[in-house]
Amino acid sequence: MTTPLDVEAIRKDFPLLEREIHGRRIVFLDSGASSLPPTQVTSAMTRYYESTHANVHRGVYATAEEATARYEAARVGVGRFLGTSAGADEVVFTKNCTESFNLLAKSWGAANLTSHDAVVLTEMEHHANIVPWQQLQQQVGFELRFIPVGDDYQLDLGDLDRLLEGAKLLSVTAMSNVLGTINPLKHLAARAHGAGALIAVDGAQSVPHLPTDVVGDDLDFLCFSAHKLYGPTGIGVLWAKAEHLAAMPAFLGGGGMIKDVRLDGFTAADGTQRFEAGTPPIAEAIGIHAAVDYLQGIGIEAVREHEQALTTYAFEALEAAFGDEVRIHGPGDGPGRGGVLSLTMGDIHAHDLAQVLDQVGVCVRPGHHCAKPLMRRFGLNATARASFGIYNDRDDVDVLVEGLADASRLFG
Amino acid sequence: MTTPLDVEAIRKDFPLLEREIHGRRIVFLDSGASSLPPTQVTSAMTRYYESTHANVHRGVYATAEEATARYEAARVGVGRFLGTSAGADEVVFTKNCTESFNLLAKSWGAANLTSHDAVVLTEMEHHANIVPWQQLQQQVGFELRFIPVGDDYQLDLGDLDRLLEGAKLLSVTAMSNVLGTINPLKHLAARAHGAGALIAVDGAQSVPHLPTDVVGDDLDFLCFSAHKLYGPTGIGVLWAKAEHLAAMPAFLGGGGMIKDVRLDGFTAADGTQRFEAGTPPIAEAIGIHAAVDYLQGIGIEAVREHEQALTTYAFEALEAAFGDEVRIHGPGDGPGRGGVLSLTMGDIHAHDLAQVLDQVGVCVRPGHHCAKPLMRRFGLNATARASFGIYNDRDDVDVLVEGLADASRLFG
Amino acid sequence: MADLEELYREIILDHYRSPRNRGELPPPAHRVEGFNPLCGDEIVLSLLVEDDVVADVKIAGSGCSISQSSASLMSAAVKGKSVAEARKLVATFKQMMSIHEATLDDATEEPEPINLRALGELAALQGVVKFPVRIKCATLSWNTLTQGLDELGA
Amino acid sequence: MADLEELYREIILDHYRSPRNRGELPPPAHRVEGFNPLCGDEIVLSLLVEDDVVADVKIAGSGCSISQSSASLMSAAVKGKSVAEARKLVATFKQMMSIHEATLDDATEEPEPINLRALGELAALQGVVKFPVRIKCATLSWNTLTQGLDELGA
Ligand SMILES: Cc1ncc(COP(=O)(O)O)c(C=O)c1O
Ligand SMILES: Cc1ncc(COP(=O)(O)O)c(C=O)c1O
Repeated sequence: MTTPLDVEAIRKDFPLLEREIHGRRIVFLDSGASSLPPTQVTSAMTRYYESTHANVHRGVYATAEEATARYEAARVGVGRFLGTSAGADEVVFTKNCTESFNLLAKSWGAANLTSHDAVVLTEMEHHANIVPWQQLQQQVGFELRFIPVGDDYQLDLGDLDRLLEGAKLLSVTAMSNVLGTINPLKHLAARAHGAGALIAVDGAQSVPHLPTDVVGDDLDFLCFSAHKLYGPTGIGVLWAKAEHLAAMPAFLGGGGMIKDVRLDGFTAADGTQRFEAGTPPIAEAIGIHAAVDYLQGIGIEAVREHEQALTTYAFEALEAAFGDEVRIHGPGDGPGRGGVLSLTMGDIHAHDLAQVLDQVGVCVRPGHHCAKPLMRRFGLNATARASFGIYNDRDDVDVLVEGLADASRLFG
Repeated sequence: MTTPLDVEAIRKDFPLLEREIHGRRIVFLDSGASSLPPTQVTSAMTRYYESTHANVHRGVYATAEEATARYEAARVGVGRFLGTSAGADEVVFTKNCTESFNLLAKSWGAANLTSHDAVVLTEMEHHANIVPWQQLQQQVGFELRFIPVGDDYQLDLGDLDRLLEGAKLLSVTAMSNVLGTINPLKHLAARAHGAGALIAVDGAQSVPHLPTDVVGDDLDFLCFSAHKLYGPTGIGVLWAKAEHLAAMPAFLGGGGMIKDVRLDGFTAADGTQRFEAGTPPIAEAIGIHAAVDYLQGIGIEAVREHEQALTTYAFEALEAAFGDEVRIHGPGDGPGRGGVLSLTMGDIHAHDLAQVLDQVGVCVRPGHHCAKPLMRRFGLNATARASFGIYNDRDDVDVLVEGLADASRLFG
Repeated sequence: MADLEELYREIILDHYRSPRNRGELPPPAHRVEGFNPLCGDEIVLSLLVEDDVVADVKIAGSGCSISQSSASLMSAAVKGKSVAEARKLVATFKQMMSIHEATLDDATEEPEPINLRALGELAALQGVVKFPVRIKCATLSWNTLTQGLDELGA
Repeated sequence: MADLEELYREIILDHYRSPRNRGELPPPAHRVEGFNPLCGDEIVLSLLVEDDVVADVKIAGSGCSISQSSASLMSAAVKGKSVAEARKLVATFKQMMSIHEATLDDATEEPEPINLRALGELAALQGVVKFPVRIKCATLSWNTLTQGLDELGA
């Protein structure tokens, strides 16, 4: 099992990994919640603040022009990373993936959905792709339908035609943040379009770990956050086909998103600007741009290969050490899953598991992972989730195994 | 005219000020649009990313606990800067001042306003405190009333009692970003409360430059952005009395703002959390905390005194050099105005003025400053706005005068 | 793992493994649910108040060792006590749990001394304050109890 | 101030100080408004199209020297031209204005050569491309013209 990444070299870009926790080196297995940014990202932002910072879009002086150009260039760079050359017109910067979904629901949704319509989600969605639709539903009264998840942790597409009947949108995660399940986007897009619906994708977990191709997969909308993509906090993306953006009403109101304001009303601006009210996350746009450049430098295919190999190693190591005592809630090892391992160990609660793991420096996340409907579906209260990133290697998995053994002793 | 600030020492904290533009040192007079962050702020964020970063509220491992504690401590620190010890329960982090107003309008407003109600704004509001209300008005149909601005650039309060009759909210800027006018908050709060209305304040321009006292002034809501407060982009604040927050419905939906989510609905969380959907701007919260600490170290009273002295100097210098050729749109020099000078010079358009100023390194902002109703009120299309911050001194004003003289020659 | 042992004291593990007052009470007992929204812990508290006395209390739901043992310890501590005594215990317990938050906030503020003796076995949960994220686990059942008493107007 | 002199060429200052085709046309001329939302420039274009020819055009509104001179130059350039020629001119002009954006975007892409001769006096606005923020000023009237032609179905 060789890995295509030079992890040792990569780790040097992440100063946090030099930290010790309770006298042990930190083993960061929580990239699924938020990844660490490399120095390339933090220093790009600091350099921006120290050499260029100015508010965008409104100044004619040199730094304001530069800031505007770099902010707009970030759209293009992010667009390329998603597989499109139309980023300038299709990448809207939000504050996080959650705001992106709220924008989608409360702009596109509010304009297009009536009480006769339906939106199709899945049982494995993150709350970010459920609650905004429920909020809109309370106002508009359309139908929310859910594609069920089978005992094999896959979407059960048996009834898809019926579920899509009369639906205007299918909104689905590319990769489950709990199960690791990777969904067949291209197939789902074709099915949605075949039924006359659009397709929105939650790319929070997929964009940082799998190649993305919004054009090739024929998607309509894609939402994700920078902070899971080795970028900064405070910025997310709504990518949408320009034709959809052009037809969507404004979302948040304020400066920057208007053509004109009178005391008795306003006219909204065109293009991506209509959806970016107020001063945008400028330094953070520089940061996400640096992050996609960094990932592109490594190669997202290599990242995927590396994380898949690491997942295989973890499956084997956990099985060898604990047999049935440790359960991985999600599909078996293979190309249909990502590097997210939702673990339970006997009766030990995930919180306690995570607490014991912390003592050996291992960072995993306990809880419902903002996917309560999915947790209920599987009768789970909480799992301890280990998730891999570009800086993880087999040593990290070995320490995870060591910590789980400690927990087994303490609570066994 | 001595100044209470050691500007030379302060300037050392702002690396951008060492930059040269067209062979001249940069003269940054655009803090009203966005201020520069000191190294204390950028390095606090970088240190956070390099030593602590983790998603907040959900982890039990060491760095996640630290990140959570520091994020929550930022609420408390910001609260103190606003004059309250209740920051933990009253400071909501948003993405900018504009989102804060959207939250206010679309949560508090949507829950409290019907077609029989009225909201009172002023003619000198920034679009951030106009458009969200107009958006809500389109849905709900309440009345929007505007306190007029007199020829003396002050709010005309002659009709205030009538305007407040039956109104549920007065939402007013503490300081105009165009005119520099400082409004009498304490008086306005008393008048609003006397009429049974609440008061919301746009502190975008005042919080960085004047002492703020939400308790002493008896305010209900206050909105502002970090990026005008020597802090980072990507974060804003809605401060609200805890009792108001407790009664307000959720705004954006998603992870982190819920108690429970089922396929058929959700229950919102309590407290500030209800209004923070998704991963918040964590590093940016560390940044705004460092920014208020930095300002507190200097002393906001000293900042105010410094900027007032600088404004006096600028008034005198402009008058001496140009007489009537340069107009300052706003109140005359004195304690009733801040360090914001909206300039026009003869017939020269503000864009051209700013362009010429750029050639001598001076950064000023041309345009309508997101206050089109106010501009119309005064028959203005655009002004060139110079705005002062803690790093500006009289030399900066002198270069501004030099650049204006160039413009006069070129277009005269 | 010295810190860990302070967190997971023997009494705590004992109450976790063998929770006291487990189950639900039929009406007229009052039923209250508590969530820890961030980690998914759920508690169902059945509360029977008669003549200003917590006549009976039962606990259902699921969660981590800290939330479950705290609920078990709480049930044992308040059962049979007057409502006033129970509320006082809640206050003392929450005071113990808030030390960390207070010191974090402002290291110069002197925390008030806590009457640890009044807490009895509950003092075993003291170690939790070193783990701020777990404080919410420990206080979940107590907040639910307060809510229940409030709803009963007791 | 070498760059500045490239931006504010004599022709531009001349058209700014003495704008051509200033005013509004009465109906049946078509009226179109254009805004530059970020800086407040406004343009009111009166457009008379007869037999597929831009028979008359007038400009009102206010803005900076670049937006006003560009509008003035534009009006002089399209007046009397066929709609097809006018549209072609718009395309050529916008191509000149987009060089900077293109190169900014990706320095390796070779910009297409522009027929500067076809632009005549308009070529004076070339200096604007070095000032990206001002490009929107220069193109405002041109976009408004396109909108007007579109609305007329011309
Ligand atoms: C008075 C005033 N209010 C609101 C805002 C909006 O702030 P932001 O763009 O950070 O949302 C600004 C700044 O643009 C302002 O000057
Ligand atoms: C699948 C999925 N969708 C959406 C989100 C929400 O992202 P954010 O919290 O950055 O808005 C997350 C992460 O929390 C996620 O894993």
